[in-house]
Amino acid sequence: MPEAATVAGLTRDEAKEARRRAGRDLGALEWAILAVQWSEHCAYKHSKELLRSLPKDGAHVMAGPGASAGVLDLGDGWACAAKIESHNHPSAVEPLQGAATGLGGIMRDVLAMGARPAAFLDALRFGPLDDPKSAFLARGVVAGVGHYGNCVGVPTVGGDVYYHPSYQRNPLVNAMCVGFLRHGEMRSAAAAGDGNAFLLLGAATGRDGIGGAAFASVELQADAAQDRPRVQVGDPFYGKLLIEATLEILRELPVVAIQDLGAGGLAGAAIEMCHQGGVGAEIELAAVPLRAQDLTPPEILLSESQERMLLCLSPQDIPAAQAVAKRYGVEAAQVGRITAKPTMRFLYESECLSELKTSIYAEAPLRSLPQGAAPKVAGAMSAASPVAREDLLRMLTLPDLCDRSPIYATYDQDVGLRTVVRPGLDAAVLRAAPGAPGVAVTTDQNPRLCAISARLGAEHAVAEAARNVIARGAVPIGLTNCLNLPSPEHPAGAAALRDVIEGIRQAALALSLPVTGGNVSLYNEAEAVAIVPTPVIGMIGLLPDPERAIGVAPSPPGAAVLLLGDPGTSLAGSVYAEMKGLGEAEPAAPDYGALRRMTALIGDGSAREEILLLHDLADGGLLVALAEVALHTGLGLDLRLESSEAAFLFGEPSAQFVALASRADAVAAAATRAGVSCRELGRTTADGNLRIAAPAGVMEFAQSELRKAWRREA
Amino acid sequence: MRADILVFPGSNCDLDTEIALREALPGWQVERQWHDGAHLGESQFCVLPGGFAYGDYLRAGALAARSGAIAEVRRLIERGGLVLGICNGFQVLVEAGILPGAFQANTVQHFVCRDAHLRVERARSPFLADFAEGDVLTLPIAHQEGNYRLTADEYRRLKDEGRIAFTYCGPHGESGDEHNPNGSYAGVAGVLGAEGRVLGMMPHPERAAWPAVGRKDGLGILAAALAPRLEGGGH
Amino acid sequence: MPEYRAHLQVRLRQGVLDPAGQAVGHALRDLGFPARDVGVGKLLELTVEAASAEAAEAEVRRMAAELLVNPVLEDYDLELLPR
Amino acid sequence: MPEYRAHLQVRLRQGVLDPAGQAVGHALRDLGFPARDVGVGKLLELTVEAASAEAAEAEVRRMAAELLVNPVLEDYDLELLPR
Ligand SMILES: Nc1ncnc2c1ncn2[C@@H]1O[C@H](COP(=O)(O)OP(=O)(O)O)[C@@H](O)[C@H]1O
Ligand SMILES: [Mg+2]
Repeated sequence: MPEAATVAGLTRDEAKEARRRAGRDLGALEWAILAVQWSEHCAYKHSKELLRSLPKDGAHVMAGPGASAGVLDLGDGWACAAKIESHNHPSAVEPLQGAATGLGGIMRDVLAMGARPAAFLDALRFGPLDDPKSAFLARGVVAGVGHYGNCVGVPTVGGDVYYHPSYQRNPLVNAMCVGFLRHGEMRSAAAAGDGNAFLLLGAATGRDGIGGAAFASVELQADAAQDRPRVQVGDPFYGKLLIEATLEILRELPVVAIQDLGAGGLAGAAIEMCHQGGVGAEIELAAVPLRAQDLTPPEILLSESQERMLLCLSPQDIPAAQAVAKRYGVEAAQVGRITAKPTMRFLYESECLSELKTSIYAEAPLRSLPQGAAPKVAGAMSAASPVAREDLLRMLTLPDLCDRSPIYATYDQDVGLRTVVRPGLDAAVLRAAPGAPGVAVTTDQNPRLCAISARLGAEHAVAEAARNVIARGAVPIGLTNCLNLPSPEHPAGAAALRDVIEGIRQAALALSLPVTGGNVSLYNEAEAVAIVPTPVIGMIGLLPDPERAIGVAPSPPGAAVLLLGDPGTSLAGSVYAEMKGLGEAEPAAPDYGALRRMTALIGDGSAREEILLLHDLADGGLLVALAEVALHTGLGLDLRLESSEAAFLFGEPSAQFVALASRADAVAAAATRAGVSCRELGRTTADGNLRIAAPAGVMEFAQSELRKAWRREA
Repeated sequence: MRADILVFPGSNCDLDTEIALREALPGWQVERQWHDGAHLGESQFCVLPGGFAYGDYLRAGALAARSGAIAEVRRLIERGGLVLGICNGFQVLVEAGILPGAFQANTVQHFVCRDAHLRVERARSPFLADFAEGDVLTLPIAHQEGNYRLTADEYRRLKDEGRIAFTYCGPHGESGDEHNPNGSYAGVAGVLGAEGRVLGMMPHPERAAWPAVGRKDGLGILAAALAPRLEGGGH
Repeated sequence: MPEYRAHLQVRLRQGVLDPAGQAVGHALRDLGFPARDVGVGKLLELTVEAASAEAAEAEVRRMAAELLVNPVLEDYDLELLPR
Repeated sequence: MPEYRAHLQVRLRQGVLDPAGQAVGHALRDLGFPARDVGVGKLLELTVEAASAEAAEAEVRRMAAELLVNPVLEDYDLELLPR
């Protein structure tokens, strides 16, 4: 068997199956393409079956799994495209370019739906920063997100970041892109029309990232440096030109289908487009504009050079498309034509190098998962000692809880004039256009919970993401996800894959949310350390009038402080339990009923009008949420709490919110109607200080003291 | 009356500027013009928007400053039209020699995006007509190379000529290094051309022309071109 | 026509603040390296066709004056090699 | 101890995309200059103390490996001059 196939991790059986389907042995070029198309990264060999169990239908769904990005209807003729994707292994090797090209890749997925990319979010996971290598990776990744996003002119409006030892050698970089489009502008990737042309639009092809998909489908080697020739470099300046050229061509011309070039390069895009449309194609490799003249045919086909799109359109429209491209200074070459016969013919100067049925490339044999269950964590927790005021201050300094502005202040959050609410607290808010509807968007996942139980962790990731958009007054209407997991070839990794998908399924069903797509990144282990299962959830919440989202108007002193939802009764899985070494126990599943009631409450106009700010309890529980409200608004809070129990103050319930309200009674009445419990805790004050009276005594914190801890200046 | 926005490859605040100008200049014709073949003959007001023209490769603004469209900008200035360079547009005007000084990377060596406070240093320019000297504005900044360099002599000369438009300050107008986000000489955030009809500024007024969400301090700057103030300046 | 490869070493002028150099210097010292007076400049390389070395040099100096170097902040050295 | 001035010329490795070089090349040609194969790299200069030229070179190469040069994307040439 040729080297290419073994290198890419095809098994003997897979190679045999390929020969059986072809009815002959394959040539070197065919093995090379197959190696990428049948890699885990492209073919979802381990996860495809399981992913089918996720709910995908919903009133707002216009495009779901299988499309380049999910599309949700926002009303008023507007829609939102969103997808999240990982770029973990490239970022481990070269953090800046790895993150930058991660953003570029996901941005082009959204562009391929016909949407204008409007925002990024970045979900990042690193090892603890006292390890210099982790600090280097974190710096590089954040610089890379800024480098690409700022220059390409798409704001980065949110994300999340956690530090956990399991990510030390295998950091995670998940990038989400959100775009907006009018209903009639939506495009698909299904090529069609015998004789139609394939137009390759974008950058000239170089020797970048060859074999990248295969690289993402194996465990990281200790010396990842040897994988260096595969590193891709993003050019956000060119990316910006590509956005404008693509959108203009889509606007002006009847483009039949479009997809971005990602894993598997030109071969991958052409194969997928043809397979979706049930057609074939002839691709002329000599027509591909090259950056380096000495590329071989397999290199031309498989190069993962960035900033390229493949379009299917009538040959008559090619000159007009090329004229648009020329104005923007991007390459546009006709590289092939569609054939009714569903085979992929690759030519070089008209000489046929290979002809093989499209489906052979596109339908990789699936692999079964080894049996096994996730290891159980011990269930006993020791009792908490009485809460001290230092507990809150210490908690605010923890890397997972402290101020995120040093990260997001290096990102352009505003470009595009769509950002109604910037990063800072919970979900960001975007408008599609002036006067148009908009969305609240967030990414979430909590490694602490996922380490205890992958399934519960996945459920809570969905719940947290839902809470974050609800906090903006938005109704969750769909989610996308990125499953970052260790090797599925080991029983524990296989169990984690099953568990996170089951967790998302449970949560999505309970909240009636469609899963509009996602991405699976397996083999996240390095030097024999597997990452904590990390199902990152990207949530979209609908806001018909985004300029009136909760949190847009400033909150004044004298507002009522309310607690909505049932208080915490357990410390299982909490930051507090970890900080105090109380042990690990499985937390309860999310209270989906309560989340639905909260959704109903913010949908009630009379309550919405009165709520000035809403912030959910997450890491750190009630006291941290209250401190965050004080830090975010600069206001003081003068409060009386009914309990001094650690579980009440620091427990992390799944459906609880702190609200600031202009009129407490109106909110309380609406809460009663919605079946949400509501407690009045006190008032906001002008002095900026947090004052909490509880049965065990009074705790007071000056704003400056909170701020110093939160900024880790202490 | 017509305002034009000059678009270079890599400009990325051009659409934003268009939205904001429509808000600030009701009734005006607002157009975006691609740099190649741009024509400002009918224009009273030209904005060079923010972004990364030509990727800001080599030096921020350097490549755009050599574009043919800059000759159109110079002609508009000669005719007495108004020119506003925002962020990258300011860098382009400086690289083109239309405004003095030079830019370096922020002293913090990374991109900075946040609200900044600006003190209005001078009110004798159409761009500042809505303000009084000493007014404090809140405008977002978003840049990597906003460290505006002047020599001490140049600074004094500009100051004497009343050409310092804005300096970075605290929320109450107080000066100090802690309020200077990028290391700019003397905290200068915006400078005027000799007649006060050219303004270059790093902060983004077009991002603060959105009253519905409480961002509005940029409107006055963008409204500089409102008809009455153009008297004698047009052609 | 003969071709020449031009190497321009572009440095900040004497007396101009070099925050990038300072940052690199700090980082080096944090790592325990005894480095001082760190400067960060640009290296520009390009190929020109010209009738002679003198003509090539004149051409590249025009490119430097018109675009490549910002005389307000930068100086440069030029080296020219026949190809 | 003697002092040395190190000059590092840092270039993108062969085959790595050089967006800056491409953009500058375009601009030069737009201005009518016959420039080709433009590359934009970095020039790093610093002073080290070391017992000998060999020791200084070893030290600077360590700095390059640990911080100054990104081996994934860049190559460099080192020149060392006694001060
Ligand atoms: N990696 C990141 N990139 C951009 N924004 C981030 C990132 N991490 C966190 N943020 C933003 O910082 C704010 C606080 O984050 P987090 O604590 O995770 O949210 P929450 O308020 O829901 O607990 C949010 O607005 C979030 O979007
Ligand atoms: Mg939250």
